[in-house]
Order: sequence, then C-alpha cells, then structure tokens
Amino acid sequence: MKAFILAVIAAIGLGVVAMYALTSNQKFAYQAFATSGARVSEPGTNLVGEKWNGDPRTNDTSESAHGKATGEPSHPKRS
Amino acid sequence: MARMKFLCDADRCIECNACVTACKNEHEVPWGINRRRVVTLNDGKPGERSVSMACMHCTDAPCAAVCPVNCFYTTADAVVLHSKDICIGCGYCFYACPFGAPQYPRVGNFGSRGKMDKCTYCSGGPEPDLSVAEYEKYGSNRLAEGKLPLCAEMCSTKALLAGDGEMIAEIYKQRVIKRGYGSGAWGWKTAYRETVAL
Amino acid sequence: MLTKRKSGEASRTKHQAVAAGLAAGVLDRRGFLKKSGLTAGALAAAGTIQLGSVRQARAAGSSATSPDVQIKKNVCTHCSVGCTVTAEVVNGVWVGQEPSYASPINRGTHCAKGAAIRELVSSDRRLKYPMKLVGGQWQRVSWEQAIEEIGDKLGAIREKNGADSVYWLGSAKFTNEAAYLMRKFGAFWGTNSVDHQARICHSTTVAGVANTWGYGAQTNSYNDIRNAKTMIILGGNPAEAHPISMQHVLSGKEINRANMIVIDPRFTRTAAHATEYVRIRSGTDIPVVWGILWHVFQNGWEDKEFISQRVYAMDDVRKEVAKWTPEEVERVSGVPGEQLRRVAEKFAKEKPATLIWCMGATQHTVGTANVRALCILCLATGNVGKPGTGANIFRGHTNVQGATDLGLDVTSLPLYYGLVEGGWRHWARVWDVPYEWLQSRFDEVPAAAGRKARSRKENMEAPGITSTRWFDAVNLPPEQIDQRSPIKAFMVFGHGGNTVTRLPEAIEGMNKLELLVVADPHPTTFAALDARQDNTYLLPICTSLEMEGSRTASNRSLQWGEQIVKPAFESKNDYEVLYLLAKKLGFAETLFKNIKVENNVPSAEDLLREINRGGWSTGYCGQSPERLKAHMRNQHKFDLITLRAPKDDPEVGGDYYGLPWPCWGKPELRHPGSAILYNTSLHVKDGGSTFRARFGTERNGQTLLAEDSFTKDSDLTDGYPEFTFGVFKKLGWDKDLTADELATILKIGGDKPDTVSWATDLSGGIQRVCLDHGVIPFGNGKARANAWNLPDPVPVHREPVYSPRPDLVAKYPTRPDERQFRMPNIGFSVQKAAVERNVARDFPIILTSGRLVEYEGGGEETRSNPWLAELQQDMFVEINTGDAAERGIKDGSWVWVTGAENSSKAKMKALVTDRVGKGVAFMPFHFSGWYEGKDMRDYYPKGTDPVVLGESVNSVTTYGFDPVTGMQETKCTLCQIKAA
Amino acid sequence: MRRSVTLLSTLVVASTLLAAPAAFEPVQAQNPMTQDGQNPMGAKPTADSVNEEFLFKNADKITGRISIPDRKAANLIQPQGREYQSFREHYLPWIGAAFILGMIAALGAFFLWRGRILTEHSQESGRKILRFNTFERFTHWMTAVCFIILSLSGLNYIFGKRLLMPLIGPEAFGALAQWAKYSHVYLAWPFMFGVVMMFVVWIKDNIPNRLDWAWIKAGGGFIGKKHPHAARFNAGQKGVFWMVAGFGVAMSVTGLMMLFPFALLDINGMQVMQVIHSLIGIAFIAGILAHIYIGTLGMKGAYDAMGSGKVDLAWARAHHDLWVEQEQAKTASGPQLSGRHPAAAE
Repeated sequence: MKAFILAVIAAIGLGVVAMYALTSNQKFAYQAFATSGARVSEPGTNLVGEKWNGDPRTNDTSESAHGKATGEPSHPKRS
Repeated sequence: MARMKFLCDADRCIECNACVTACKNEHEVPWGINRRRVVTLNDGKPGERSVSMACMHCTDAPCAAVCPVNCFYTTADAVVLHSKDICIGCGYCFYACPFGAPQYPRVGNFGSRGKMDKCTYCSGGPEPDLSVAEYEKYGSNRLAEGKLPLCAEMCSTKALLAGDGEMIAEIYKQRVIKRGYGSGAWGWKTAYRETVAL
Repeated sequence: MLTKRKSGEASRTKHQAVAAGLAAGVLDRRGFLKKSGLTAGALAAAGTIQLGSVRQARAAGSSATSPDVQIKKNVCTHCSVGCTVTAEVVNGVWVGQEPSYASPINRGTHCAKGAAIRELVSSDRRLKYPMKLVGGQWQRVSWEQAIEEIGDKLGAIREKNGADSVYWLGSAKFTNEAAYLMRKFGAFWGTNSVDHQARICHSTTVAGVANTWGYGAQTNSYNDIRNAKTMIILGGNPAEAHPISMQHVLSGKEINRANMIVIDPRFTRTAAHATEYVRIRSGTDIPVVWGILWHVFQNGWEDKEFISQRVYAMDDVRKEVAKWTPEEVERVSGVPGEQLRRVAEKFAKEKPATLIWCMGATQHTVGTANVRALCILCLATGNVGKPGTGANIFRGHTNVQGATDLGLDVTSLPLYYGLVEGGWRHWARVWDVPYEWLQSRFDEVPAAAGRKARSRKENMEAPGITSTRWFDAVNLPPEQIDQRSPIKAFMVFGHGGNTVTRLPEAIEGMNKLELLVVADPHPTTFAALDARQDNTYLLPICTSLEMEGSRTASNRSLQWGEQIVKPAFESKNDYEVLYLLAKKLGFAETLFKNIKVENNVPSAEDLLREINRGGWSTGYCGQSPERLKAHMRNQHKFDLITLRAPKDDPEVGGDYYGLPWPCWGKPELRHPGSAILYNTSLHVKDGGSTFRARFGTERNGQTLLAEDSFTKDSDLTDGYPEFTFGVFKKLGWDKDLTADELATILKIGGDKPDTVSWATDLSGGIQRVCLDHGVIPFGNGKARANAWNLPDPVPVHREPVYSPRPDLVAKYPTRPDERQFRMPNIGFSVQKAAVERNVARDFPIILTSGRLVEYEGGGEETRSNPWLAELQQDMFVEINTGDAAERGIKDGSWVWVTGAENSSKAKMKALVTDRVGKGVAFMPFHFSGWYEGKDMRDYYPKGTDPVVLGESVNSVTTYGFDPVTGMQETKCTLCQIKAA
Repeated sequence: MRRSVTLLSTLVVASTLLAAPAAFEPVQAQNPMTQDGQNPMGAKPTADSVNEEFLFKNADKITGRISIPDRKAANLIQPQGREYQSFREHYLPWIGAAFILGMIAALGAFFLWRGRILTEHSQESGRKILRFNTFERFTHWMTAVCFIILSLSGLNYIFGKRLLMPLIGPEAFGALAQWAKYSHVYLAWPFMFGVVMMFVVWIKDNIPNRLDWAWIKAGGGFIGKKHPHAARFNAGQKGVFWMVAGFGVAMSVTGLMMLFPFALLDINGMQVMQVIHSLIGIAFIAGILAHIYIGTLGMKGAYDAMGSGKVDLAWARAHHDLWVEQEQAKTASGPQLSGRHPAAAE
C-alpha cells in the first residue's frame, strides 16, 4: 500500500513541477507576436482581462502587472 | 430573420488593413489578438489578390461542433458567439476553424492559453447587451444598436460586405455583372456550404 | 458595405461616463475612471495629472446609451484625401469613432490609419511636456522656461548671424491657418527659408504644372475619376498612399469598365488591380511618356482642335518626341514598344482619360521635367478641363495642399504671390504693416566668393534654402552659402527628419547647429540620432484633431475641423506656440494685429478671415469660416460625382463641396468654387475657367492667348489677358465698379492705378465685375508646351545622378552644375564621379523607396500607434527572388544594405518577392530609430520612443536635386544588399 | 469540392499531409508572367486574378502573405477543418464507444463464461514469493494512477459534453473540464516518466521468445487443461508491456506535439496529431481495461503481485513455473522472504 501512496504523491509532485515549468514558459500574445523592432508597453487589457488569461473577472483593483507589459521602458543613456 | 455573412470582394480589397484597425479601435482589441487580418495571395505577381478574413460565422460551425465544453451558441441571425466563462482554452476550435479565427491571450503550451477570443460580428456575447461586462469580455455590440460590423462599414473600397447573406450576395453579383470579372466569394463554400453563382 | 442600417446620423450614444469629474483630454476611450478606486478629488487639473494614475483608469463599456455623447467632426490628419472623422466625445474624452457616411469623399470609410486615429490623441508615447537636452540627458522643463530660453537664444543668434541663420521648417500637418501664420511669422522674422513637406513631395509638380497652365494643383478630384474611361497611374501607389481614393478609382473602373493602366518600376498593390501593368526602369518617366506620345503623333491620335485652340508650341514637343522611337524607348526604359502603343491608343482614343501621378514622377532630379511631360501628354490628347480627365495629382499629407497654397515655400509668399515687390506690398497692405518695416527685417548680404552683395530688398526677394539641403547650409564652407551666415538655428515644426536624403550628413549638420527646436506631438528622429548634447528643445504640439482649423484636401476642397478633445497632456496648438514665440521675440502685436487672441490662443477663424482678405490670387477669398462650417453640417447634400449641392438649397445651394479653390470674390458673392479646373464648358460663376494667361500675351510672333475657346456665356469670345484696372478702363467695365471698390483700387494703385490687378485689388471689385461679365479674372491663355523660363523648356530625358546604366549617362547626362537656392548644385560632377568610380558595378541594385499603408510620413506618429505598429513591426527591403537567390538571402532574414555615398549601411529584414523586378529593391521610408544596425531606442526621452523602430531608408540615399525646386532623388539611387 | 472523407481515408489523408513537403513552389496565376521580373508583356492583373478553385488545385489549403508575426494567420482557408470536425463529431464518438463498451462487454462475457480463474489448492499455497519489489510497484502505480486520470480527462473531451454536461449543467461542467484539462496536461508528465521507467525496469523480461509462442498456441491456458510454461512474464503480459510501451510512446509524442501547438507542425499536422492521439488513446484504454480485468477480477491472486508485491507460491508455480524455478535455483536454501532485490537475470 505504501508504494501506492508513494506513487500518488510522486505523480502529484511531478504534476506540480510540470505546471510551474509550463506556465513559466508560457508567453503572452503581445510578447510572442512582437518582433525585435517593437517595444510594447501598453498591449491593452480589454477582452483578455487584467491578467491576460481571458478571464476579465479580477478580484483586485490594483495595478496589475499585465495592464502594463513586463519590462521597464528604457532609460535614456546617450553617449 | 437575416442570416449574417461576410463577403470580401477580393477584386476591390487593397489590403489597406482598415478592417483590422477598425476592429481594434471599436473593441480595444489588445496587441497579439488578431480578430481580423488580411491575407495576400499570389503576392507580388499579376493576379495577386488580398482577402480580409475573420470568423465567417459558418453554417454548422466546426468550432461549435468540436468544442469539448459546448461554449458556443448561434444567435437568431446566425452569428456564432461563445461564452468565455465556460471556455477552457483547449484550442480545439482553432484546429477546426477553416479560417483560423480563434485567438488566445497566451501562446506557448496547451496548458494555460486563456479564454478564446474571436470576431463576434460586433454583436457582443452572452452578457446583457451594451453592458460594461459585455464590453470588457466581448467588445461592443453594434448589432444591438442597429448597426453593422465596423470592419465592413469602414472598409476603404467597400470590398468587405457584411449583412444579410442574400443581400450581400446580390450586391456582389450585381458588381460582377457590371464589371465583368470577379474572383468569387472567398471561403463561402467552406463556411456556408454554398456560394454566389457568378 | 452596409445593407441593414437604421437612421443616418449616429443616434446611439454608446458610452456611459462612469465617474464625474473626469480629467479632460488625457484619457483614452477606456480611460475613464474605474468604478471603484480613484475618486474625482484625487484627480488634479489636466495639466499636472500623474500619468500612471490616469492610465490605469478603465472606462465603462458600451452600457446604456448615454445622453451626453457629443458628435464632433474633424478631418483625418494623415493623407490628403480628406476623410471626415466622426468622433464621439463623452465628458471631454474621445470614446469612439463612427463611419462618416455623410461625407461625399470617404462615404463612411477609412483606411488603416483613419480607422485607428482615435489613439493619436491619447497615445502614451506622445511627447507629454516640454523637454530640454542637458549634457546628453533629457530633462523636463516648463513651457515658460522653454519659450524664455528659446527666445533668448534666437535673439542672440539673430544679433550675431542675422535672420537668415534661423531656418523655420513648417509642416504639411498644419491647418491652413497655422501654415499661413507660420509663413507670416517667417516674414516678420525676416527670412524666406520657410519650407515644409511639399518640398520632398510635389514641389516639382507645383513648379512644372503651374508653368504649364497656371496653377500647380490637382485639376479634377477623386470623385471625378468615376467619370474616366481610361486612367494611367504613373509613379503612384494610391492603394497604399491614398486608399480611399481607390474607392473612386475602382468604382469608376467597374462602372465604366475603364482601362486602368499602372506604370511603375514595382508591381504595387495598385498594379494588382490594373487592367495593364507596365514595368519601367526607375528614372525613365520621360522616355516612357515621349514613347507614348510618339505613337499618338505617329497615328495622328492627338486632339488637333484642342492643341490649336489652347496649347502653345506643341511643335517643339513633336521634334523632341520624334527622337523617342519604340526601340530607343525600350533600350532606355526597358518597356516594349508594343505595350506603349496599346497604352497610347487607349489614352488618346478611349476618352475621357485621366493621368494620376505621385512621388514616382516627382522625386527625381528631373522631377519638374517629368511633370511637364505628363501635362503635355494630357494637353496633346485634349484630356484637360473636362469631367473624367485632367492631371489628378494625389498630394501627400493632410494639408500639404493648403500649406503649399499658404506660402510655406521658400520661393513664394502666401497664395503664390511671388517674392517680388508687388507681392510683398500686397501682403504688407493685408497685414497692415509698412512695407519698409518688413524690408528692414531682412539681412543685408555682403559680397562673397565673387558674388555681389545683396541689399535688404534684394535679399527679401531671393528664395530661401530648401528643406532638402538645410544641412548643406550648415556643413558647407560659409563662402559657398549665399547668405550672411550659415544656418545656426533650426526650428522644426511637425517634420520627421528621416524623410530627407543623406541622413549621415544631416547628423553632421545637427552637430554643428547652435540651437535645435523640435515642435511635434512626438520627439521624431531628431531626438533619436546621437548627434547633440545640448541646446535642443522638444515642444509638445497637439495634433490637428485637438484644435480648430481648416485644411485643404488634394482636390482643393477646404474642410473645417472642430476641436474633438482638448490638447493632450501639456501640448499646445500651433497658434499658441507661434504666439508665445512672437511675444517673446517682440513682434506679437503686429503679427496678430487684427486677430483675436484669448489667453494666448489666437482665433483660427480670424486667421482664416485674414487669408480670405488677402487670398485673391488663388481664389482663397470666398471660403469664409461660416461657409465652411455650413458645408460640414450639410455634407450629405453634395453629389457623389460632381461634388455639387442642389441649386435651391438655402445653406449651401449650388456650392461644390469644400468650395475648391479658386473660389472668387468675397464670401458674400457665394461663388461655388471650381471642382474641375480649366473647364470651359461651364460659366465662371459655376466654376468654369480657362488656362491662365500668366506668361504674357505674345512670344516669337505667336499669340499666348487662347484662340476661339472661352468659358460658357463669356462676354469675351476669344483669348484675353489677365484683368487690371487699366484693362477695365479700356473695356469700359470700370463703370461697373461700386464707389468704394473704386476708392480702394485708387488707394492701392497710388500714382499708377492701372497696374492694380485682380490679384492685388483688396476690394474684390475687379473679380466681381469679371464674374458678372462671364470672364475669368486671370485671363484666357494657352497652356505652354514650351516653358522657356525653365532649365529644359521642352523636357528631355536625363539619367539619374546614380544611374545603373553608365553607358546612357554620356548621352543623357544630368544638368550641368550651377548655383540654386543659395548653394551650388554639383549633381553633374557627382554623376561623373559615380561613373568613373564604376559605382554601378559595386552597387548594382536600383533602390527606390515609397509608402506603406500602415504608416505615413516620417512614421513617428503612426509607429507610436500600437494598432498600426502591430501590422508592420520590422523595417524591410523588398528584393527580387533572383537577386536574393544569388546572395543567399532567405525571406525574413536580416540583410545589410549599403549605399553609394558616405559608406552608409543599414540593417533590416529581407522580403523576397517578384513585386520588384530583377536588379531593383524597394524600401518604405517611414522607419527610423535604428542607425547603422544600432537600436537607438535609448536616445528617446523616457517612454516617448515609438512602439516600432527601424532603419531609415534615407541613411543610404544619395545626392541629387531638381534644378527648379531642389527636390531630392529618393526614387532611384543605387545600393548593394548582402546577407547579415 | 472535397470528396467526402471516410475514417480510413482520414488517416491516409492525414499522413500524406504530414509528409507533404512544407514549401510549395509559389503558385502562379492561370497564365504565369512570361519573363519573370522584367517586362511582362501584356501582364493583365485584373484578368489574371487567382480564385479558389485554381488555388485548391495547387495546394490543399490557401495560404498567402501577411504582415503580422503570427505565421498561423497566413492560412486563409484550410478546409481540413471541416474534415477534422466530421472526424471528431461523427466518427470518434462511435469509435470510442465501440472500442470501450465493446471491451467491457467482451470482458463481461468472458467473466460470465470463464468466471474467476482460481488456483488449485496445493501444499505450497499460503507461502509467499516476492514478485515485484517496492520500486517496481511504485512505478507501476504512478503510471497507472496517472493513466486512469488521463484517460478519464481524455474521454471527457469526447464524451464529457454528451454525457456529463446535461447532468451537471454548463458552468459546473466548464469548471470540471478546466480541471480535467489541467490534470491531463500536468499528469501527462509523470505518466510519460512512468512509462519510461517501467520500460527500463522490465524490458529484459519482456523479450518475446518461443516460449511465448507456445503460450499463445495454448491460448494462455484456456485451450486444453495444461498450463503452458511461462517465465516471469507470459506472452499476454508481454503483450501488455509492449502495448503500454508502444502506445505510451505514441501518446507521448502526439501529446507533446499537442502540448506545444505549432512548435513543429502546421495546422494540418496538429489535426493529424489530434486524430492519432484520440484513436490510439481509445485503443490504449480498451487494452488497459483488459489488463485491469485480468489483474483484479479476472484471476484470483493476481492483484497481490502489484498490491503487496508478494504472491502465493502455488499461484506463482501455476502461472510462472519457470520463473519460480529460476528464483529458487538462485536462492539455494529455498525462498528467502527478505525484501532483497530479486536476482538480476543471468
């Protein structure tokens, strides 16, 4: 019975690891479809929701990371 | 009741992308979600034609059929809409859609692509008409305001026709008769299983 | 296309304001406050709003119709078609755009840019507050400080180096009033170096066409193309540059089963819809046009009656055309004779036929000659002055036509009054300032390098420096520059900077400037180039959608734009900025003498009324603000094809839409405007007119006046010169003048009243009487096939400066070196050196540049619009499949393009296509922000860099200027491409 | 326009599409330009216009050039979407039902006919022999648990909306389907890992040999009275092993392709993956149903092999006699019950 329990735990463990691996390599559409020529800072959040998961219901009204594209606009460093 | 269809007259379409940006403007569609796009065939050679393509709101819509959670519904005037609350973002509708209409907020793996978004023929979704919730999930609802999709209304050369199927087919047929040529109603055989007899 | 649609005007108001007390102007459609979160109190006045807090505000969607949605009408600020923009504004926030079905020009439609224009007024990439470059870092400054410092520096520079050392670069994005104000400002400052985008657009057209038949503008209109049975589109790509014009072109092609012939080195989107596509070598427009005329004359298809009545010296053209046999045309341009024969037959026989052209014909060192050849082709086949015919010149920017009319041109004063004393005195009278005071504002130019000195008066009448060579006037040794001092300060209003050739040398020029001021909604390329450390200012200017004013579309119609929203962020409109500068420089009172100024903002309507008071020469006198506003209210009454309203309508009866100039007499005269120029089948009161008799009455024994051709019901049934008070007295028409008209004429004429002409008579009496007699004020002359005052009286083919065919350069060399626009134009020696260096071997690919439909002009504004930027995210070069295969270049891969001068290079993506012929490459000119492969995004002020950046095509373009207008040669140079 | 597609031809079409060369020579209009690039005599763009029939003659789907980075948007029309729809909605449910219900029915019939296979009592019953150690059982159960959840969530894609949704309503079913999808995606990885481990652990005992042929000829003991000889795994079990290995790999490959859509394949490739994944999945489930049956209900004493790992010696003697002798030969003093790892194969 012990092996069975161990197996279930291992399965769930591996599943969770897979979840983090997959969600981390997930890219937002505005990142996947922006080439080196573009810097997207305001991709917009209508239709896809604040968290860009397509679910517009948001539980918090705070400035969501996905309202603004990740990555700071460049600071001017002139030669 | 009208049977809403799209018809892109490729002999007038100049790939100016007005339909694309009109849709982006009207529904504040975010970067990366392309409800409508223009594809240019035989690019760069005589006979080149451009076609503006989004969801064709098919008869017996493949997307609605294959959806594992049946989140699609067809309105009285045959507009194929869906509910983002039920959608699980599995992407089957994209494999079934002959026109590549469904779009997903996240790209990369099948796991969490987010809820599918697609052209709603400017007719919103299951939320109450012209409500805030409808706008935030499905965009504006022009049909509820007695209008037509903005992509067709703003098409620069009036190539993209939207409205009742018979009416736009008649308009297109008259045009072809008057000008003597026509590359046909693109996608109609696949979408509506019938086409405009030229 | 709509089929099921309720009432006409947008009855629905679909947006509900969510929270009271919204900040005006800075929010976008979804920029209302969210239901919860920030209350009204937390919002400061618009000016000092903290950007972050506003941006995250999100609007209510399209909830129940809301009573307080206002509909505002303005005109699209992108191209010159003049599409009406119908904006829905709720509480000062632009929330939606509706199709403008009423407008006869765009009938509800838009192109990609028009349909996305709402984003411009709230783009987060806009320049939000004035900035100053200090030690290479951008700092925010207040408006007061910026104006103060700029004013002081300008004063000091003027003191040390004179008025001509400050270059005032205006914009084709100005409203008419702003363009006029800028030219007046330049005059009051004391320089003729006031230019704008027309220089690199249709400057050669204006010069060539004006020197052929009177005015340099589109003779018919987009709507009139629906009448054409044949249309030739030479050197133009309306499908990408003027998409809405294609609605009329394609409808006309369908309804009339018209021939649509596209002549272009590239198989463009327009060519895709042509009935005949002719692929030519870039720079061989004249051989092709003469090749067509060769067939016309050979078969006698020309319109003999039209030529005899209304054209002078066509025989000189016959002699030149005789040289261009089909074999020679094919040898030079590559076009087979058989194809040109077909084109000639259609254009000459299946009439009415119209000729459409754009940058492809004008941006050459032979631009003016090209344009004249095109006019001659129209004249020879009688295709001018009738519905469905004419030279349909598709102007570029939204108001390049208006800005050109209103004098943003180094060779003229507003409304084409020459820089001669008569012109200055006319405007001195209109501006109500002494002529001598104006004269005192100009520099005295000392003698230098063998040139004799110029007095203030002579300098006042000498053309300024063209915008295509502003940096030569900084870099060249001072003695080569024919003015008191090289340019020290550069004031840039609404101009990209990456659209002028030889960018590497422009950067050099930027280094040497003592002061650079960029006044624009966006920082532009000037901010991105690594050239300056200090003394550079960025002033945020609002777009024309955020201010009132009229703009002139390419078909010469004026349209009045209401202010949709208040200027976004801390931007100000052009009138206010020019007022503040004028006040600082001390001539604000005289500049705005009879113009109402309320809290620093001059009234656009008063400016237009002043234009009406002085606009006699071009018929800008009848378009009062009231009439224009009435047209915008009654747009739906104007006919789709003739653009005319029904005669009995109380408000706009009989008018053509937008009162296309010339619109004679005072507004009260209610002249309808002239939809089709030189149309003798109409009475002058219905917009009929003749060719302008502006070149005298007789030459070498031949009359220059028309012969038994005249407008309908004209009292004079033959050619007649332009009308002056003297001619009136001979005809006895001076009795028809009213007392005060006579008094005004006598006052203006002073001791020589007879010289007061229809253009300098401020009372409008001469014009009124002419109209009553059914004659056109500017005389009934012949069009000139031989323009004796131009460098090549009859256009001759000349190879481009960087020609791919060294063998042809000997037979068809470019014009010899000579001084133009105060500087030497050494095109000839550059061409010779290029042949000796065998540039054609090392740089074998012909490079041409052109438009993309998603971007416009320098591209900063449109590349900052995410809806447009998403569609074209990479700068690219179109390369033929054969050339790409030889160089191992795959579609979408990176390539280096190297130019023939300045060892210039640019890195971009390759688009492998058969759209361009073998040995030809094409690049769009809207990109900037990369330089020699380096991404310069960090040089923009923080957060104002456009979404998309890329290499500028003009970093690899080369020397070459038109002798008449200084136009640059961006349509054909040489380059080499290799895989990166 | 497209001839109606039967089930088998779906597979045929699908495989050809997969194999078709990706880059077609760019298609020409009806009367291709005479000289390329230079001066096409009388090129008449309006008359040369391409249309659907012409383009479909040259390729299975109509693609063109687009200016946005999303390559998938270049497909204007891919009619295979309709074929994918007809496969998923008209054929797949019937195939699924047929295979799975068929297998259950078959097992039921077999049970009614054969009943539970018991072991004759002998003196050796009551004593135990270690059949699978902890690690082997751990691997088996991890894979098995994942397989069960995967098959349930997998079948949910086909039958969920037909059977479950009417019962629990769309919202609840939507949430459940969402969790089913997550579990399917995330538990696939332990499953794949498990299949690999099982393969590695048991490959050496599963190489088919003549003994298996004899076992098969004897119908696994059902034909005739005598128990055919069997080593550690008899032919049936080797069949299951190779089925799990084969189908496991197939499911993993197609699954991974579906997990990273369009990473390597285009739209048609993805459709083919879907078809193969669902068909093999059904076959796999049916196969495993049989395995579960024989391992639990079908034969008394079989479950202990995986349950506790120690089976009854009599049972082992009956079913895996050669394996028992081999075990006993290794341990000279008779069966050692300590948890020692079984002797590696000679």
